[in-house]
Amino acid sequence: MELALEGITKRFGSLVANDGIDLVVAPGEVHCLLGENGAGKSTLMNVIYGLYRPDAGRILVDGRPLELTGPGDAMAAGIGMVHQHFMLVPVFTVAENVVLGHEPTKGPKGVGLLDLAGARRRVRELSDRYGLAVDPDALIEDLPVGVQQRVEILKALVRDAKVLILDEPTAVLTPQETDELIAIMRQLTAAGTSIVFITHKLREVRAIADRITVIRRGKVVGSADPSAPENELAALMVGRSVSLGVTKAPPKTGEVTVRVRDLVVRDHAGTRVVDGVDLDIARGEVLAVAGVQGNGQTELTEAIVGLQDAVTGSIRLGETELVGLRTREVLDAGVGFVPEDRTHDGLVGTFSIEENLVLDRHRAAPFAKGPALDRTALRANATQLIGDFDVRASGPEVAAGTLSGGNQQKVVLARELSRPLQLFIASQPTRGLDVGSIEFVHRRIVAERDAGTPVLIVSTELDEVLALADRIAVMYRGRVVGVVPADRHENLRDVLGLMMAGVPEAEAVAQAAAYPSEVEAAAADAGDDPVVTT
Amino acid sequence: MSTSAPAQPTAPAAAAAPVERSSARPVWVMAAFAALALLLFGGFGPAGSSTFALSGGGAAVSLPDLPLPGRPSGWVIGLACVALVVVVELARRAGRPAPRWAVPLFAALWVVGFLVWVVAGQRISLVGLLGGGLVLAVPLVFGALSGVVSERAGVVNIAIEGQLLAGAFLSAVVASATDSAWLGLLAAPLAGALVGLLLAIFAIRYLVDQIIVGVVLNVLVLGLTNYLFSTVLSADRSLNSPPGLGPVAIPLLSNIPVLGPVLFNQSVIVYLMYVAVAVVHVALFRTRWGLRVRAVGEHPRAADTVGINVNRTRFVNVLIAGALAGLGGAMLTLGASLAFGQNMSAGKGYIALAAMIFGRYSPKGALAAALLFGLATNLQDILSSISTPVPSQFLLMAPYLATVLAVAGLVGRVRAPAADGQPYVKQ
Amino acid sequence: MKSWLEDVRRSSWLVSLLAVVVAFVLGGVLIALTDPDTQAAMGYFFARPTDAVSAGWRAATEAYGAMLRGAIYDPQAATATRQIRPITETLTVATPLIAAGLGVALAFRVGLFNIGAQGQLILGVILAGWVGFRLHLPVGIHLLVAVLAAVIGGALWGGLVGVLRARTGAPEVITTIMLNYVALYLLAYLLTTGAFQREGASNPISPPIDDSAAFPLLLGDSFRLHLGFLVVLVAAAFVWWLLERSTVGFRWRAVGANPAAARTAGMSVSAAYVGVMVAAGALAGLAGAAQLLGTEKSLTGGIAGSIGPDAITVALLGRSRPLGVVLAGLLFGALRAGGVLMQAQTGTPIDIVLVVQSVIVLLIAAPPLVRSIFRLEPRKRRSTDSADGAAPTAERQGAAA
Amino acid sequence: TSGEGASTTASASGSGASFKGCIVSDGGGFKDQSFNQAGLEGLEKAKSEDGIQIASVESKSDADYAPNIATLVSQNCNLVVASGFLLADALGQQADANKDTQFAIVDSTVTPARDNVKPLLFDTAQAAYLAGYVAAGMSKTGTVATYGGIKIPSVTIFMDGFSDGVAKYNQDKGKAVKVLGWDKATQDGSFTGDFTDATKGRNTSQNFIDQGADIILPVAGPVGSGTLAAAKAANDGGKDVKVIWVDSDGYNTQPDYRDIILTTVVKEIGTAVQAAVKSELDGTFSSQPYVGTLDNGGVSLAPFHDLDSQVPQELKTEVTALQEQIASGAIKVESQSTP
Ligand SMILES: Nc1ncnc2c1ncn2[C@@H]1O[C@H](COP(=O)(O)OP(=O)(O)OP(=O)(O)O)[C@@H](O)[C@H]1O
Ligand SMILES: Nc1ncnc2c1ncn2[C@@H]1O[C@H](COP(=O)(O)OP(=O)(O)OP(=O)(O)O)[C@@H](O)[C@H]1O
Ligand SMILES: [Mg+2]
Ligand SMILES: [Mg+2]
Repeated sequence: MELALEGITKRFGSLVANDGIDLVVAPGEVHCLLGENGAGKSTLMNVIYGLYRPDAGRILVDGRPLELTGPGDAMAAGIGMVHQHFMLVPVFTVAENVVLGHEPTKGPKGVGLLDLAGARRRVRELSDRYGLAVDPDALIEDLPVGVQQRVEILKALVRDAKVLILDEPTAVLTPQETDELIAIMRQLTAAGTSIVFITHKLREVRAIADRITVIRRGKVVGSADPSAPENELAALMVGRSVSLGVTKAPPKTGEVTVRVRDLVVRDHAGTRVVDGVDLDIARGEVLAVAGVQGNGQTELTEAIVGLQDAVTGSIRLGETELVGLRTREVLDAGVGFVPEDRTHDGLVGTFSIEENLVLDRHRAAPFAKGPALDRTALRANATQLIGDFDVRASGPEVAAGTLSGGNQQKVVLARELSRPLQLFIASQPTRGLDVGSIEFVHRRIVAERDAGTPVLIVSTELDEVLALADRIAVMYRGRVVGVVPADRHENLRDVLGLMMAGVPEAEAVAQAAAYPSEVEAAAADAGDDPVVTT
Repeated sequence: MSTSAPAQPTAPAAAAAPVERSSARPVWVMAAFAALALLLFGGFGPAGSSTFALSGGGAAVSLPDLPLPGRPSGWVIGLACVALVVVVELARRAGRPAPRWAVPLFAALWVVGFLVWVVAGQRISLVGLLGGGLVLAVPLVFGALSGVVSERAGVVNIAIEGQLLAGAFLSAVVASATDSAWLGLLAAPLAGALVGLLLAIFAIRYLVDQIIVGVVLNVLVLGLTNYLFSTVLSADRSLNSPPGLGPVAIPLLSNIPVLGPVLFNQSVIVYLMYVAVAVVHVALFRTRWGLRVRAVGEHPRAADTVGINVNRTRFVNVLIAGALAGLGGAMLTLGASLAFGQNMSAGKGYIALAAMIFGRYSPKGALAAALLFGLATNLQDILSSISTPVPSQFLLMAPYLATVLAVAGLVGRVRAPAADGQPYVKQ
Repeated sequence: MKSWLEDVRRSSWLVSLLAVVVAFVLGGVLIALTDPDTQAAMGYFFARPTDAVSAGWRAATEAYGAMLRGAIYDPQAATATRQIRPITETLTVATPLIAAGLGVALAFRVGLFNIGAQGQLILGVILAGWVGFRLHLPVGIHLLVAVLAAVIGGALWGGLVGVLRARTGAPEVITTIMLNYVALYLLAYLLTTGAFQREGASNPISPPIDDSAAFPLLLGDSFRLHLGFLVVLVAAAFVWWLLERSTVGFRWRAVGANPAAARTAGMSVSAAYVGVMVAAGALAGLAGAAQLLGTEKSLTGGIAGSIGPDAITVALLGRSRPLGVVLAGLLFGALRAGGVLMQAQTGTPIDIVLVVQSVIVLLIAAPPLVRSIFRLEPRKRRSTDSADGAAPTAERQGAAA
Repeated sequence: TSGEGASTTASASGSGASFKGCIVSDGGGFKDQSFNQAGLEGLEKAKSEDGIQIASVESKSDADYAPNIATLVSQNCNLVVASGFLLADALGQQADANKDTQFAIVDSTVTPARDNVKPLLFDTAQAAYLAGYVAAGMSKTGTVATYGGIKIPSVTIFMDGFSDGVAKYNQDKGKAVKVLGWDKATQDGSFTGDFTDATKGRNTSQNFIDQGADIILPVAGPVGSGTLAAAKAANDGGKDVKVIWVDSDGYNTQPDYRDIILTTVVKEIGTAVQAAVKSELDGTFSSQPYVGTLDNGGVSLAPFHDLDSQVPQELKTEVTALQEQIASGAIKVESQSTP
């Protein structure tokens, strides 16, 4: 099946997310869509999938125009989509999720009794055929992200999708899991399915793509061959030549002031989500925690700042024991914390910038005068920080929720970095930011390190970890698999990837040498060292 | 409704293994109740025996009275309760789930012990107690079902109260005007659905906060029905003297001792209630429709991406919910052969809401919770006609206190549908 | 204050006004349709439709005219005192509505749906009543202690809800509804006990409170308006300061808007829930004080009337802003006070007030509907607008952890 | 609608065209087919007979009493009638503040007594005593029942008289007819909690029937219609339950239930209200309480109407004799609540 887009335009208010986009997806090809954050990739896919109504343009399937009133029509036309944020009902089983909207029924007509046995059979069948290894009776909320993604693929397969859209499927996978996904994609294209594959990661593109289209600010800015050099692709994406990587001086490591010992965090069900972690951080160094999302990194940082309830073990900050303190006391002890989800945990969206900038400091002078807030002090503080951190906003009284992601992140950073710190923790500091903002944030973090503050970074993006870290701790299932200095291995990326799957360092080194990652290999073939982070 | 907040699933950690370790709190509550049973029913148990009349209500088979000796029964029941606490605690220590029968049995025993204690040497009719409790529960069950149907689809239904009241009003007027209780019965769900329609329009179409719409609709229906009662219905009394739907004995079934007259010699509306509970249960958990409804209530965007029209599903469900509650309203008028009276629902909609949450958003649970309310209310009424050790105000309070205890931990955290109360906006 | 003026300028003011107009028109139609003269004229509507229309018009305008006179100023009354009595009645009736409405509004702002004003008020009057008729304290002190007792009673009852929510996650919608009933039956029980029942009475009524425990009348014996009104206005100002200018209020608003972010910034969500419910209960208790120490003077089972439920609509109409609540309370007070005269003069049942009230709140909550009725241009929404809503926004987002 | 044409249409000729009689209800409202309605009907009768103007206001809650009375005073009412015991406190305050308006209150005195307040009281225990005697004589099951709306003297006085009447029957005949729902000694029993919710009345009555009661006296205004419904349903199921109505003769106010209303404990509220209006018109108004008794006809036992044939002649004779004894004072019916 051939899918063609002609002049697709989609606006959100005054924002033009897609601007006259033309695109052809040929049968059986893997068509890569490249673009930085906010370029309009997801929007375009949502249009193809019938979730958004385009303001102009049309969609052609095998040359015939396709009228979409909703995803139902798209699915009927053979278009399937795996969303960037999974569209699975957590309390349903795999089988229920797979058949939802497409349910086999039994019994008298019109009653619509569910045929769950039939659904399970079908899931097992497809799962076996493509080697997906999914248990139809498992509850989604109990499944790891990688498996959830395969459930999403099953959802498309069970509907006989001829075109499968994968929106940033690898963002949540280890390099090894990415290899598995690529194998599955190969099987699908071999069976005649075309795939639209969205990613920011250039080396994946080169491993699998048959064709590449680059989108910038809602427009198609070019297409490229998989063999094109990465610098060229990156420049196409961003619209200017990009500096790859952060320049930073070697660390001037001081004494160790942060000591985590035998830290255990239990979740509400009593599971040890952080399971006996030991870590040291010295003044003036960046320790980065790498790992696939959901392996206890979030809980680790939250335990340090007192946001987790069931914590045992010890976290020493200089002489102070942090375990057992309340969040407020931890922050007062000089810990700065940038949470991973800025809109959920970092900002009060309806509050103004100036209010957000004192969220954790409003109790004390100069912001409090007795029981009252000092509005003048708030304003002065905001004016200062907005300048220092280059926050693009029309004024300090603007609601933080209206800012773009990068500027929101700058507000959080400004708040956390604007007081003397003994420890700075940042989770996913650049998630969802564009290249310019990433540069800014990274420079700020490195500056804090250089000022002598111990820094703890958590990131699931290996590129970011490699760019910032002096040492790297890899977490897997709540444990630290190993701590690796940033300069120890040649093929650090491969080694870390294996460690993220739980393989101990020594073994990982051996394996990585024997079986270099396919994606890495593709990148290596092209002959340049890719460190583009977007 | 704000119940969504405590019930939000905490972020699903991928690494979380599905081993649930049950908390000790329910055991503590049970232990406290067991101790109370020993002390009150045993230690301070009544000297005489409490008599329960087993026949009555037109039972075909006449049974002898059942006398239970006060203090001895109290001791036996108290000790049995303690034994059950031990069973549950042992299971918890061993990491096994407690036997499924343990808690219900505990509750049943405790209730019997309480009955013996409170009836204290007097005689009450068991059939009357149960049958009356069932009748009182009917509007609550319909109301709670209404809540289940609506909230499972993600729309908070505070307007149950107004739906009950509207159902009661219109059923009485239509039945009176046409002199046909059956037409009245048909009108009741229409009235409820009309209130549901307003809820749907404001909550789904205009995205007004669902709780606000619900609360305000209740006021609106109260004001309208009061106003029409004082003007139109008072001017012409023939508009408010509905024929009733009296009890219909089901052959054979109604002859079963005790349960027969309680369950199978009731108004048609009671039988409709049985059907409604069963149908909603099956529809919600066994049919395509139910799967879609639950998906819409849990993760509307996911439902949307597989081609389910989220807002249409919600709209339809809110209408069905309104109709169900409206039918419950008919029980107040037609089912009881009563004329419509001002504020006839008298807060039952709010109790139904509690019953729904207490019953964990399931039809069966709602039924059980509503029956509990009905029985407690009827017990209070019966006890106030004989002299008892407890002031009637405290008996009246009991179901409400029980609900507070329940939502505060006895039944564990109630998990509301994840998208309950959140409007769904398509691009 | 300034932000409210902003709101008005950004034309939600116009929508509110139009909502009130539509509500009164609908109420008027209802009055007209149920008017016997109109109905008689309807019988020959197609022969002479003007009769029906003019009869309906007359019925509605007479009713509203009486309502207006009963709420503001009655030129038809015999004496000057009676002429101005309506406006004082409006203020008197509004007093407990404003106080309880402030309590509901305050909780809204922190993301809690407090349906429990009724129960909190009842606990307040129980304690205040006991102080009022069982303790005999000097003038001045007695009133102070009684008011304090009311405030404490409400605060305890509200605080209980806050503690349950904070500790166990028990949804406050359910616990407040349930505790309303518990309070009601508790009062009913107490009124049968020696400590509360009037000597020699066999019915549930308490002795009257001492004169020293009563709010002094502001305008002399001919009017019921009492000092409680001013106290409540002060309370409204205080609530405004608390929310908009104090550090506590800053935390409460943060918790209401985004509990997760508040927690991450070191604020205690539990403390906010407990604190705001204590404050909300205290305000409801103050409403009880106004009711018992200001107007009713003795405790009865029905002393709370419909203040609790009305407080919710007042808070919604006032968009959970203190000034808005004061204005909404005055409007509802006027409707109530005017409704009495309307009933006495034209026989229109006072229940029409409930209809008008609820339609106003519904329409104000759905500006697009009002705009489409009047074909107004939709105003450009700023994303901050979502914060205007009275509803607990955090609840909507389900952000509480 | 209620209180029609108060200020606008001065009706009829009559002497009272410039006189305005007004009434405030309690929570039951004027359509209660009972207590409040009877009061309003008294005024309406005065309107049609004496040509006075009238106005009426319903109360929805306890907080409404004072403003409602005050509003009527402002409306230049010459006589304001408060319908029910619950309004006593509010009425007292208004009476103090408005010395030149006359007030009357049904079922209550005001303490302290005021010159401009006339209590309209009824010794309903006397009539209820007869009803209790009849009920005991007519019960086939040996169990009768009564319940109230709210526990106030004007309600419990019925229940006291009723249970004394039953006791009298038991004593005279050596029987043991049981009374459910009221214990005169402890002054405690069944109350539905308000005068509005017929559902509760139905439920309570159903429970009485389940416990074997076959004659029920509801003292709860419109709530009593629940008793009628319960009794009818029980009779459809093969029982034989009868109801004794209160206030206005149920034979007239409840035409649908004539076959089960045995009799009514009549309380001539309307007549008393009308008389109060007359006295004010005549200028003979006094704050002297009016007390309705069997002797002055203010309370009575209504005829048995359609059920007359079912009542044994002997029982009728005994009741007539009792009535004379009570009227003459030979038998004293005592109640804590006797006015
Ligand atoms: N529902 C929406 N309403 C308003 N603006 C939107 C909406 N969805 C997306 N946008 C905006 O449209 C633009 C394109 O967004 P889109 O999600 O398509 O980007 P993307 O290319 O998928 O980026 P990413 O790599 O971050 O996923 C962004 O500026 C985004 O903020
Ligand atoms: N869901 C949404 N609804 C309304 N407006 C949105 C939404 N998402 C994004 N926007 C708006 O779209 C604009 C672009 O957002 P986006 O986050 O893509 O910015 P950006 O250009 O990527 O900036 P940054 O580099 O800071 O992330 C912003 O003005 C933002 O307010
Ligand atoms: Mg962006
Ligand atoms: Mg995207």
